[in-house]
Amino acid sequence: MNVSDVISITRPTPATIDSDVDMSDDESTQVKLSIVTPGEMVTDDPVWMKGHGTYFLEDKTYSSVAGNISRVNRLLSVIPLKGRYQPETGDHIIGRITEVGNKRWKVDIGCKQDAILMLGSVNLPGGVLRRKSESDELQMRNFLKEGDLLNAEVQTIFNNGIASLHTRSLKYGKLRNGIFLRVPSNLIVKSKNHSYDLPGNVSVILGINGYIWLSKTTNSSHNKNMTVNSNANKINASGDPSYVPGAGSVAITRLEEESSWEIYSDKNDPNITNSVRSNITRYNNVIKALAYGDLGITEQRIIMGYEASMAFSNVGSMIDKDAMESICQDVINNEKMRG
Amino acid sequence: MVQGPMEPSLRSQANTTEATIEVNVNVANFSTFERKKRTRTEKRIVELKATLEKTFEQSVMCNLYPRTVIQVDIHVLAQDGGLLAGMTNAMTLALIDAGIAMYDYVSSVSAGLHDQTPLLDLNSLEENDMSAITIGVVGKSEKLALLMLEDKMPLDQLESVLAIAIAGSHRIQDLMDTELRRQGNIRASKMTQS
Amino acid sequence: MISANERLFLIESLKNGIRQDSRKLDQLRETHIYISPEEYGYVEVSWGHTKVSVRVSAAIDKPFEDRPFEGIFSINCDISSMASQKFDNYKVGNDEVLIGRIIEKAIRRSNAVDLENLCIVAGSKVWKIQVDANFLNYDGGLIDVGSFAVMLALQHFKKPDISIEDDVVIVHDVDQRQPVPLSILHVPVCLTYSFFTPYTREQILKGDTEEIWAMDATMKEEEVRDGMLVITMNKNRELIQLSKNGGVPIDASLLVELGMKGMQEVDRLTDMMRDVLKKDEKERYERGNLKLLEVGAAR
Amino acid sequence: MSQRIIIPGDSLSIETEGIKTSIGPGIYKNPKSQKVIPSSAGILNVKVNKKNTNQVVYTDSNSKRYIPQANDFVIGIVVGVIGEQYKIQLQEYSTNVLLSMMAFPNATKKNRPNLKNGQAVYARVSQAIPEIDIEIECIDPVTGKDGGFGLLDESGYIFDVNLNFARELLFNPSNIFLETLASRCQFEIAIGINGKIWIKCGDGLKIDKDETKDEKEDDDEDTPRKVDTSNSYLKDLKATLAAARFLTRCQFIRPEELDNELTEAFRAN
Amino acid sequence: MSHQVETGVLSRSDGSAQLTIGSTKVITSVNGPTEPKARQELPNLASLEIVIRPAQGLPTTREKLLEDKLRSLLQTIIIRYKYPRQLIQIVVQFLSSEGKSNVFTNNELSAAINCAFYALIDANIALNYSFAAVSVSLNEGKYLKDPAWKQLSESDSHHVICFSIQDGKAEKLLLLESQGDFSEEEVFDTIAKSVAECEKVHQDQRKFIGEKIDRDFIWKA
Repeated sequence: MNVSDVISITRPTPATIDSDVDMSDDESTQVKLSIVTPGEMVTDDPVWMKGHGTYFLEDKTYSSVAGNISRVNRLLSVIPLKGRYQPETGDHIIGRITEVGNKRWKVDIGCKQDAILMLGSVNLPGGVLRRKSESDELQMRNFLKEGDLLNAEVQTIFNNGIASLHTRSLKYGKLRNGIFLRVPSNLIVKSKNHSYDLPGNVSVILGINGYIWLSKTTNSSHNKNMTVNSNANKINASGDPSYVPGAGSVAITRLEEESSWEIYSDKNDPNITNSVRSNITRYNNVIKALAYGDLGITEQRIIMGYEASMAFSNVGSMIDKDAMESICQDVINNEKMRG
Repeated sequence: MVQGPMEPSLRSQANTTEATIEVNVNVANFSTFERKKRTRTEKRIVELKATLEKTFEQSVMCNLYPRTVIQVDIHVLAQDGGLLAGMTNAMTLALIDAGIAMYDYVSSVSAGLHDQTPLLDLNSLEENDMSAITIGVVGKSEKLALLMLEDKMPLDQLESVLAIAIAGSHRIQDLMDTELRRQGNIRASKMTQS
Repeated sequence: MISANERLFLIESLKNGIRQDSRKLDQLRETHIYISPEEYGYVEVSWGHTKVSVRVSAAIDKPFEDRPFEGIFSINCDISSMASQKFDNYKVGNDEVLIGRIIEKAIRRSNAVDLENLCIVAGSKVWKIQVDANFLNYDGGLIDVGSFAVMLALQHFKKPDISIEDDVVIVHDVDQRQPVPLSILHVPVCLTYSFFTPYTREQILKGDTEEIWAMDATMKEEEVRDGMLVITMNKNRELIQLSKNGGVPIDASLLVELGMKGMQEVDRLTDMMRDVLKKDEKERYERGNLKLLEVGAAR
Repeated sequence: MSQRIIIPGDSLSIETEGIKTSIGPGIYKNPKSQKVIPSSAGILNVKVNKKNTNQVVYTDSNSKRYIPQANDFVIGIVVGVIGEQYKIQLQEYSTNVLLSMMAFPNATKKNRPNLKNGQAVYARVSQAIPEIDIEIECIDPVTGKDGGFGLLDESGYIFDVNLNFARELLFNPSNIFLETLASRCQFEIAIGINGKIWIKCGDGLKIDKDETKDEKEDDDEDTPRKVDTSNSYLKDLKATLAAARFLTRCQFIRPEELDNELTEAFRAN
Repeated sequence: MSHQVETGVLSRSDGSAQLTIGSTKVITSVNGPTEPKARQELPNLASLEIVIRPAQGLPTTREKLLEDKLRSLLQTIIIRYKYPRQLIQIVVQFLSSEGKSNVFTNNELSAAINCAFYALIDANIALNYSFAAVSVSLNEGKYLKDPAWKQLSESDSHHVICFSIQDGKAEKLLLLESQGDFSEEEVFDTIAKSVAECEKVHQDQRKFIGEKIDRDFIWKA
C-alpha cells in the first residue's frame, strides 16, 4: 500500500490541550494523517458508507481501530495495523486440527473462531468421485486427527463469521516433511500463488493467515515407498533449529497398498538429508528475522534473506537479535539496489 | 510501572452474542518494596480484575466478536502508585495494538489532594500519605467510565480534583495516541518499501 | 434472565421518572430496623424486601505483629443462596467479592472504628471485633443496606468492661459492670446510584445523551442497569469512597451533583441511626429500672 | 365440600377400594406400599362423581416454584437456542424447558419463527415427564392454529405472582380481581400458570412498527426503539404498571379491601 | 418455652421460615425444585444441598456435622423421587444461638429441624410425613425440655429426639442424638417422655399451618 494512496478526508483537528508539542516528530504530517486511532472522527460527510473498523452516529463516522483509512468507491473502512487474521473466501491458509467432530473437523487458522472443515470438503482415498459413507465418518480420525497440520483454501464464510475450508485440490492437504512457524498475518502479502520452491531443495507455503510451512521439496510422483517411522516422531511447531525430527531412527519400509492413503500418512520421508534439514531451519530463521523486522514476507525477500544469512555458518546463531537485524538490513539494502 | 499485557488472544467458545473479556491480573512478588506473596484470589486483585473487565466491556465493540473470548493478561512488574490507572492505560494500548475494535480510548490517571492542592499521578509514597482518586475517561469526553476513591476527601474539593484528573487523562490519551501513530507510521513505512 | 418486556418497561418508565414501586428516582425504600432487646450489637435491617442481619462480637486476641497497638477488626459478609439463588453457596462470585470489598473499604479502611482504642496490653492483648453480616433476602442494594446495618450494629455494640490487675485481664460480666461502647470515629454511609440508558453506545460516547439515574435500585432495576456508582460519605461532608466499576460512563458534573444531593440522604440516615439507638437506649434503661423496681418490690 | 386442612402424615380417610381414584397435586402414592398419602399441607379437596365410580383427590396449597404438568398454559422467556429448539425459562433458576421451532402454526423447516433471547411466549406444556426434558408448544394440537399461543409482544409488562393466585385468575372465571381491575381500565392479559402474568393496559408500550421492521433488517439489536412519547402513551404505561401493582397486592389482602387497593395502586403515579 | 414461628419471611426464596425457641433464633430458606449443577444431578431423584451457617463467625466443622445430621434426616422425609434431576437447596442461618463454645449443638439441631419443617411446608415440597424435634437435658434424672445453655452445661446428658408424626401421633423415631452420661433405662424413659413433647410441638405446627393457609388464601372470600 502506498502512502499516497491513502486519502485523508476532512478530519477536524482534535480539541486537544497541548498535544501539538508531541506531534512535532521528524516525520511528515501527511504520513501522520494516514493513521487514525479509535474514537477519532474520520469524516462527517454522510455520503460515505461505513465499512469495517468504523462506527457511526448520525452523519459522523468514527474509527474503531488504529489503522489506515481505505476507500473503495463509497465504502469507507479502516484497516487495522495489526490484528487477527480475517478469513476471506479463496484464501490459501494453513491450519491445525483442534477437534474432530460430527462430520467435521475444527481447524485453528489463527482467526477469532476456529474454522470448519467438512468431511465432504476433503479428498478421501479412493478417488474424487467416491461416495462418503458412514465408515468414513467413523474413521475421520484416521484421515486427520487433532494436532495435524494441513493447508487448505477458505471455501465460504458463514454468516456467523466462521470460515469453512476445503482441501479438494491436489495442492491442499495434510502437511509433512517439514516445519511449522507462525508470523503476524499482516506480514503475508496476498498474491496469486502461495507455495514456492526455494533454492536448497526447500518448499515454502505462506498461509495468508500467517502460518507458514517449510518442507523438503517433493518429487511430483507420489508412488514412492512409504515408510513407517517406529518412533513416530511427528514434526511439531517447534522453532528450535536444533530439533531435527526423526533423525537416525530405525525405519521399517512398508508398501502402502492404496496410493492415495498416502496423502493422509503421518510418516515423514526418511530420505531427508541433513543438508535439507539445515536449509529448512535456515529458512525458518530467515522468516523469523523478517518478521522480527516487521518486513512483509515475500518469496523474493525470503530468498534474499537466505542469501544474506549465508554469512552465518551456524544456523543457530541466527536467532541473535543482531543477526536478525543484519539480515533485515541486508534485505532492505538489496531491495534498494534493485530499486 | 506496568508492563503491557501479553498479546490478548481470542479463543472460541463462550457467549453467543458478544465477546467475553477475561482479564488476568498477576502482581509480581517483587513489584513492591517489600516482597509479599500475592495470590490471584486476593480480594483486592479480584476487584481490580472485575473493574477492568466491566470497564472495557463498554468500550470494546464486543458485539463484533460473538462466541469469542478476549483474554488479557496483565503482569504488574513494579508498582509505584497509580496501579489501576497504569493497568487501564496499558490495557487500552494492548487492545488497540491487537487490532480489536474499540469505540474510544479509555485513559486513566490518579489524582490526590494535598491540603488544598490537587496533585496528579501520585507515586506510592504520596498515595500512602494522601487520599487518591483514580478516574478513567472515555475518549476526549468528560464522561467517567471508572472511578475509584478509597480514602477520605472533602466533598467540596471533589470538583477541583476531578478537573485536574480529567485534564490529566486527556493528556495521557494524547501521549498514547502519539505513540500509536509513531509505531503505526514506522510499520506502515516498512510495509510500503517493497 | 429478565424478559425483554420487563427490561423495556422498566427503562421506559425510568426515563419518565416512574418506578415500579412508585418511588421517586432519588427516594430510598422504607427502612425497618429491629434491634435485639437483650444483646448488644445484633440488628436486623430491611429496606423494602432486602433484609440483612448483623452481629458484632468481641473477643480478646493477640494483635498482629506489625501493629501491636491496634485491635483487630474484621467484617465477614459472605452471601449464601438464602439471599438469592444467584449466589452460590460454595463459590464466591465476582459480585460477592465486590460487595464485600466496598463495604470493607467504606468501614474498615476508612477507620470508622478506632482500632487503637481496642488495645488492652500493647503487643499481647487486644480486642478482636468481628462483624458478621448475613444477607437474608436480596432485592437490590446489598451494599447500601449492608453497610447501614453494619454501622448501626457497631454503634449499638458494647463490649464487656475489663480491668487489669497484675497483668491479668479480668473481663467483667455485662450484668456486673456497665459494658463500654466502641469508639466510633465517624459514620460512613454508602449510597448506590444505578444508571440506565436506552441509548446505544455510539450515542453515549459521541452524542449528547443524558444518563438516567436512580437510587437504591431493586433487584429488577439492578438487572437492567447499565452501570452503578457507590458513593460513601459521612456527615462531615467527607467523601470516603467512590467506586464505579466500569459500566456506562457518566458525566463528571453529574458525579459532583449526585455527591451533593447524596449528602441529604447521608444526613437523614445518620440521624435515623442515632434516633433508633437513642430509643433503644431509653427502652433498655426503663426496662432496667423496672427490673430494679421489681427486685425492690420483692424485698 | 368442607374446608379441611391436611398436612403430611395425616391419613386421607377416603375410600379407595372399588372406586376409581385420580390423585391430583399434593397427593402421592407410595410405589412401595401402594398407600395414598398427602405430601403437602393444604386444603383437601375430594370430588366424587354422581355415580360414585370416580373420585378426584387433591390439595389446594400455595407455592412459588412451578413444577410443569402437561396441558398447563405457561409464559416462558427465551433464553437460548439448541439446534432446532428454543430453551425457555419458565421461572428463574428452574430447569429450562424446550420449545421446538416446529411447534408453531405453519412452521416448516424453511419458515421458522424468529425469536430473540429475552422475548416471551405463551405456550402449552405438551410433555411433562420429569425424568426427561419438558417440552412446550405454541400451537393448538387439535386445530393446528395458534389458539392464542405465541409471542407476547413487548408492549405488555410481565410480572410474577404466587402460583395459587395465578391458578385462581386462570381457572376461576368468576374471580373478582380482573373484574375490579376492568372497572378502572381496559386491559389485555395473559396468565401463565407458572406464576407469570403478561398485561397491557390500553396500548401498553407503543413501539413504532416501522422501526422494529428496520431493526430486523439491520439485525442490529442496539438500535433504539422509537417510542411514542405522547400523553396517551405515558398514561397507558402508568396504567399498566399500576395494574401489575394492583394484582400483586391482591394476593395479600381481603376481598373487601380490593377497591381501596385499586385506588391506591392507581393513585401512586 | 414456646415456639415463635413466621413463614414466608423471605421474598426471594421458594419457602422460608423463622423460628425462635428460647434464645435460639434461626431462619431457614428452601429453594426448589430447581436446576442442579451438573455434578449434583441425580438421574432419578432430587439432590439436596444443605448449608448451615452459624450466628457468629465462619462455618466450621461443627456446622458441617449439623448439615450431615440434617441431611440424613431430611433425605428420608422428602419424597425425592417426585423431583428427579432437580435440586432442593436448604439454607439454615442461625441468627442467635446461646452456645458460646463448640460443646453443645442440641438446641441448634432441634431448632434447625423444626424450622426446616416449616420452610419445607412453605415451599410446598412433597413430604412423606410431618416431623417434630425436641431438645432435652437430663440432670440427675430430671427431664428438662429446651434447656438453656446454663442448664445444658450443668446436665448429665442431653438428647435431641425427632419423631415422625402420623395423624397427629408420634409414630417413628427418626433421629436420636445423645451425649453425656446416662443409662439405657434413662434413654428409653426420655424417648417415651418426648413422644408427648413432640406431639405438643406438632399441635403448634398444625395450628400454625392452618393460619398460614388462611393467609395464603386471604383473597378468597
